[in-house]
Amino acid sequence: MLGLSKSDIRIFLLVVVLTIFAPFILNPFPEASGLAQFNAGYPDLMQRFVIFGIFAIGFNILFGLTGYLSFGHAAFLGVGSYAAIWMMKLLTMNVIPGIIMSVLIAGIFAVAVGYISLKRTGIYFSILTLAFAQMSFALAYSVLTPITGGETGLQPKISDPRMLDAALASGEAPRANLFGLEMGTSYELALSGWVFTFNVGYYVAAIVMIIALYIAIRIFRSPFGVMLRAVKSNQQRMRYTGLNPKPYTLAAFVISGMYAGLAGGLMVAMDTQVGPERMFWTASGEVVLMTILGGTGTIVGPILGAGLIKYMENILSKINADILYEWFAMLPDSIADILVFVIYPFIGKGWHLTLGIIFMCVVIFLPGGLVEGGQRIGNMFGRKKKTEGEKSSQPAE
Amino acid sequence: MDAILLQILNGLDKGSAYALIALGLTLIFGTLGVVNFAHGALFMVGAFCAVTFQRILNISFQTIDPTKKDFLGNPLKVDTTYIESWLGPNLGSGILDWAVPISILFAIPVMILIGYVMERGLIKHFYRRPHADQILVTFGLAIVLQEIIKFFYGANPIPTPAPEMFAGSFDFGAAVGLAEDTIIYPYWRLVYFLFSMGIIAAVFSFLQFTTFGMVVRAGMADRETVGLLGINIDRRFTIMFAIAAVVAGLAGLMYTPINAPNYHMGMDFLVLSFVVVVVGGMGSLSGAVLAGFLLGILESFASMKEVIAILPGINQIIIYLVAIIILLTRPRGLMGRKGVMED
Amino acid sequence: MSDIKITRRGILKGGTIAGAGLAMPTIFTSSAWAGGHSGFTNAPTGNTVTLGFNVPQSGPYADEGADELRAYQLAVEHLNGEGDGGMLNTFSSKALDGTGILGKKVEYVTGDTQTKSDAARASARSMIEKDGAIMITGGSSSGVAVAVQALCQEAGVIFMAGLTHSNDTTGKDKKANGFRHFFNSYMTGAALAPVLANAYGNDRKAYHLTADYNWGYTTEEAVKNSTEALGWETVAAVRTPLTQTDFSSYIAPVLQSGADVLVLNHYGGNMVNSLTNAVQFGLREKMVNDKNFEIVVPLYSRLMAKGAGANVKGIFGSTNWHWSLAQGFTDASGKKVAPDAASAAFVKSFGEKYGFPPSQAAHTCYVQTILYADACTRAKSFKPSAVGEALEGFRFDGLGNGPTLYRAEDHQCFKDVLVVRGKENPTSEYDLLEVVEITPVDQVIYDASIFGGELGGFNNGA
Amino acid sequence: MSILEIKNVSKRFGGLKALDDVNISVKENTVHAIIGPNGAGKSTLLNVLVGKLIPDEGSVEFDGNSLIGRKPHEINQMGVSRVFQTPEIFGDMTVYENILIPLFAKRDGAFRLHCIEHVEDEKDIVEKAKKMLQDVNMYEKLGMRAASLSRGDKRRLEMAMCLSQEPRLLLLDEPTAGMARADTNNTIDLLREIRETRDITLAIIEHDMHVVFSLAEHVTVMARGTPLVDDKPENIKGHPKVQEAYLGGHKEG
Repeated sequence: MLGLSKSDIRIFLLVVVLTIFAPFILNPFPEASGLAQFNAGYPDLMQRFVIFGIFAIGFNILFGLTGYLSFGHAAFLGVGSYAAIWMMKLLTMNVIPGIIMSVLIAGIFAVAVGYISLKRTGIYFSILTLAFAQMSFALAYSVLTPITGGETGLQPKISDPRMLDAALASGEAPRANLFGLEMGTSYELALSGWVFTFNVGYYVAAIVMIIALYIAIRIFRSPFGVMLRAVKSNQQRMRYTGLNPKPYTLAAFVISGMYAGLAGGLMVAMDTQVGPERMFWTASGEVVLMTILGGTGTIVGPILGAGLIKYMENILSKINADILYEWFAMLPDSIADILVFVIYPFIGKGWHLTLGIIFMCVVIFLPGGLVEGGQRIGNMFGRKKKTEGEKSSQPAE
Repeated sequence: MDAILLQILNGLDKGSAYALIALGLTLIFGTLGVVNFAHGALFMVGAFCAVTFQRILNISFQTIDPTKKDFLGNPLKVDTTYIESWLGPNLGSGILDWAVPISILFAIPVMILIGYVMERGLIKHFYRRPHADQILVTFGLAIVLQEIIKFFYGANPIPTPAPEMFAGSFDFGAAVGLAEDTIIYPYWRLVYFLFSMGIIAAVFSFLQFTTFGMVVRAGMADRETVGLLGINIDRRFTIMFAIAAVVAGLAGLMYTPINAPNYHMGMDFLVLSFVVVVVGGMGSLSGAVLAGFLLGILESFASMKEVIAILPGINQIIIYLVAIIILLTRPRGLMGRKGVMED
Repeated sequence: MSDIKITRRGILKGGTIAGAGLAMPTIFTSSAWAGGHSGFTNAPTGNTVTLGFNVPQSGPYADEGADELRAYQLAVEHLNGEGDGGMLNTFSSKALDGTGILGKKVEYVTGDTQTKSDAARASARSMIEKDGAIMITGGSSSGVAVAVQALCQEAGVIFMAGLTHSNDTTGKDKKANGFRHFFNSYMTGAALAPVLANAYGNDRKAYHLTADYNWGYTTEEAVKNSTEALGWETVAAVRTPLTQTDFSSYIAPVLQSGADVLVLNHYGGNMVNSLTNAVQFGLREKMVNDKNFEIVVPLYSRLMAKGAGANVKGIFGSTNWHWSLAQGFTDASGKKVAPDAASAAFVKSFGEKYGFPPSQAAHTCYVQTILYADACTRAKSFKPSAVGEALEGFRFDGLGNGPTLYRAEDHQCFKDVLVVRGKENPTSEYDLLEVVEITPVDQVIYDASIFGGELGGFNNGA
Repeated sequence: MSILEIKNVSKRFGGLKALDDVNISVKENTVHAIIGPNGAGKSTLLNVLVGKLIPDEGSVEFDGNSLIGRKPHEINQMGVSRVFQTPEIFGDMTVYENILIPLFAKRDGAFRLHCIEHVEDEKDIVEKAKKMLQDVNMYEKLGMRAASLSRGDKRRLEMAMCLSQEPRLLLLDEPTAGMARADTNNTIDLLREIRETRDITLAIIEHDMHVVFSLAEHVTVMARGTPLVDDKPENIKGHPKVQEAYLGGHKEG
């Protein structure tokens, strides 16, 4: 089906189903309960899950397949974002031109950066990409302020030209839309204690992610994908087999740069603002961590990694001491105090600490990332099926 | 001319900090083949050794001074440190004044312990794992160390001044016969420069002239062969890790009077120190030192207003620009060895 | 299938409706965070109202964020009638009565801006979308303020800016739904220059080091213009990277340039480091042009001054508010200024709760919350347009800065500006600055149009 | 008809003359062995042939086309394959994928952005790969990770990879180095079979005289960067110059 093997199609359909029903799955707790704090089914976070999923899927095409560790991928995300916001300012608030332009511009930028950086391998390559990204960040923050808006970034303004759009009614602000369907529009469904939100922007981004994932799977399973893995495995043998590794790695670099640009464009489409710190090295580091955390070189791993990090950042950081006391309200005060004292350093402003501990635990106990964790659980329940076709790629008989 | 001389001096000082951090990082890279993203955190922990020591010295008791009022209008509580009350105001405040240099004695065992525990407890298990895993685990560790410090000391910078004796600056210009105040340099920065020179010299001579150092150098070149000779290279590498931790820690500790330490100072230095190490060339100690000074001096030049006027923004990107140029002209950095961290 | 209800989070959170059975989805096509029947985003329908406190909890400004959060919690207590009431007792408007806002108990949610505009917007959006926050406030940098303000405009909620000092926030990036109590770069320049001229004379040569981003630019411009108007000369203005930690190479050439004043247009960590470095170089002991070399830090923050330690002694700067107003002081001309009752009330309730005096960030956040609540009460509505109109042109007193105007044209507060100096003999770790002058509001006011930008109309989200 | 013409090739490394005026002609569809003691320049010569090194002077022609200045992958695309001393395979990929790669390289050239088609949809390539694996008796191992194969299997895999490209010239760098006698004999049989069943020229660099004399139709003896003798194997055995070269240098083989 769809030109995919059985195991791939299972994973793919699983992702599709999870994505479609995400508003339900991410909101497991009734609205009024104390655990509602852990609900993640609101538009912004759902959008971020899929957008960073795209970013990580793209990064994995480069890192997972060829083994080239880019430490500057956030630059492409940032460049894509700037391209998209300028399209919105100049042409139209319809997201399509912005997204297309973000992919194109990021691709062109990736050709330039990749062409130079790929002259080196290993850590030398990583530092070259890092250097390009840091230069982009520093310049966008300071001397390029006329183009990038500097520290305060860019947002659509009422006074922007928007040549293709009809003039706004007075009092109306420019909003990102898809042929008139606004990204911010939400449908809500209340079922007894639960409220589920279906957001247009999320579904637009989700469809893009599903397409992006589908393309990524096709790339993974294509002869091109095999060649990229050959780059990682043995470049010497590759050359003596009549293959030129350079264009392969450059192509992978550009494709993954375009994925990053796509993610950047979508970020602008969902939330019309760009700031330069989107290109800072920590943002590049984040996508590396997402990929490794989920499982390098696996198909769904990067999406899981992206989801986990964004969940921590957005949910854990919002829990404060008052909320803890609310949870433990039924306990005697002294016990509640102790519990709060123990838990408090790990939540709210301490969410970084929890993140650090999770990084360490995953890499120590699950060397293959979250995907390996999933496989182990799968095996525990006696399922012989390989959840991830990657490590045991068999020819379909 | 004066201006250029001044910036060279500046660059040497800046470079000595870079070189010191890069030296420790390279020791770990070169000996253990581990990409240690927690190295910046070690630098930070070293700085907080000084802060902690200062805090310990400043443990005090409170007396109430009814003549003054606190912010709520109540009588002011005045803190007097035990040290001052025990040793008298002269000796006591003298010790407090010298808290940063004295804390070296406190920091060395702490850093050795941290280095030892880190290597035995964690890093050891990652020698044969991919670099990506090493990055993830050491980055996680760096975050944890950082957050622990933040939990106890907050996010704000904490002032840790140098001893009174080193306050102010030395007039180089006058010393070499130029006009007064053309080339001035803070005393503590000179101390830092000499201190790092001392550390660098100590590490080099340790590796060069002791049998221990020879084995480690041999191990850096070819780990397996040395292992076959029946030498317990693992134990030596543990010691090397502890040494690298001490170097990083002392670099951070001595840096505290220059910039007040805060919990994320390690991350601020991390990227830069990686750039320095790579520009110097993987696995080359002298390369790391050389690159540290080179980048320090170039950064200083780029910050001159005459240079910025010609190339706006150059001060923002100089380090990275130089890194790119060097890596493109010299494939393995200034003095890198072939095959180290190239795959 | 009996009971078909369209519902918002607020209802369920408030607990008025237990179970609504299977509900039909409703389509809100016209706008983003529309609230259906109530006519504006997140209209509170239960007996509570939720405010969103969006402050930096990680990153370099985490301590400042923590102080803001303390002030917000205090404000919520006071609004709900707990505690001693703080500045509610001194506030000139008596609309608030300690029963929450419009009879609804005030609840709040918190988030971490990380001092990054992306993270700040994500956190603000989650407050609006998930928690049903009706107002967002907080922040510790202008980049974040501008980003979140634009978001609130789009979403149709009110944004009450926290600490943001750039002219842009109520200048070229102003938005109808955004309001700022804090002062700005322009006011700093206007207030500081006369004091500087008074203390250091009119023929000074200034050397500026400026953080290379928007806030730095506006501050540099403001200080430059106001000092030059008083006869100073600007020798050079050098931009320093945001990520710079060691400023030695920028400071070393200052003496050679012939300048006799160094202006550090830096904030936060940059300020601590550049000031520490400058003092290390012994600049303040030097004589240039037969004058004592001086250093100026246009925007002071007490929390950050703490990081610079003894280096701040004797150095001039400006601040939005300082707790020592509560005790009165003697200004530069030797005039005794009486204690300010409002500041005293605030310091007292904050100090008794937390054990140390509030920072200017805490003050502005507290005041913004009170002002918002008061505006709702006076407007008898939570509707952003109604609240906004109640704030526009609002004149008030008794919140620590003396008589203040919320100007309608740009949603900027105009009030006296404090010029402060690092204290020579601090009595405690909080006692670092002394107020030397209260520059009257007439000296710092400017025409609303000079910074461009467009306020646009209020957005209610529906 | 000679397929490979090496004329006046010299190569220096600093002061060391690794190759000194080498002239060798390899005839089509023969087995040509190049032997010599350590340091005779055999490996340098091989590296010149595959494009890893560029000679200081002289020419190398393959089937009438110059190889000088061409990159390794271009030379491979012309029909020259190389087997390494220690097998170079794609260790962390499966045996099956190891065979696919050279097949794709043969068909699609040095680079093709062939990124949407599924590998399994390339019916003819898949078929060829499976047939090749059957030919070398490795079909049942096709799902194994190549790095986990035994050394002998790795060698066979590498050979199969090279042969799947149907090269006209196969360069072998000490194919039996470090092998036990039995394995060596198996390899000899394999090579003989290859030679007999295909249109192919084999150039073997070897230490082991047993291998050389069991296989080679023509032998070049090298010492100190120069060919000493160029003759049929039976004429080599007792050649005084060869004796001298081996006794004067290291006695090996």
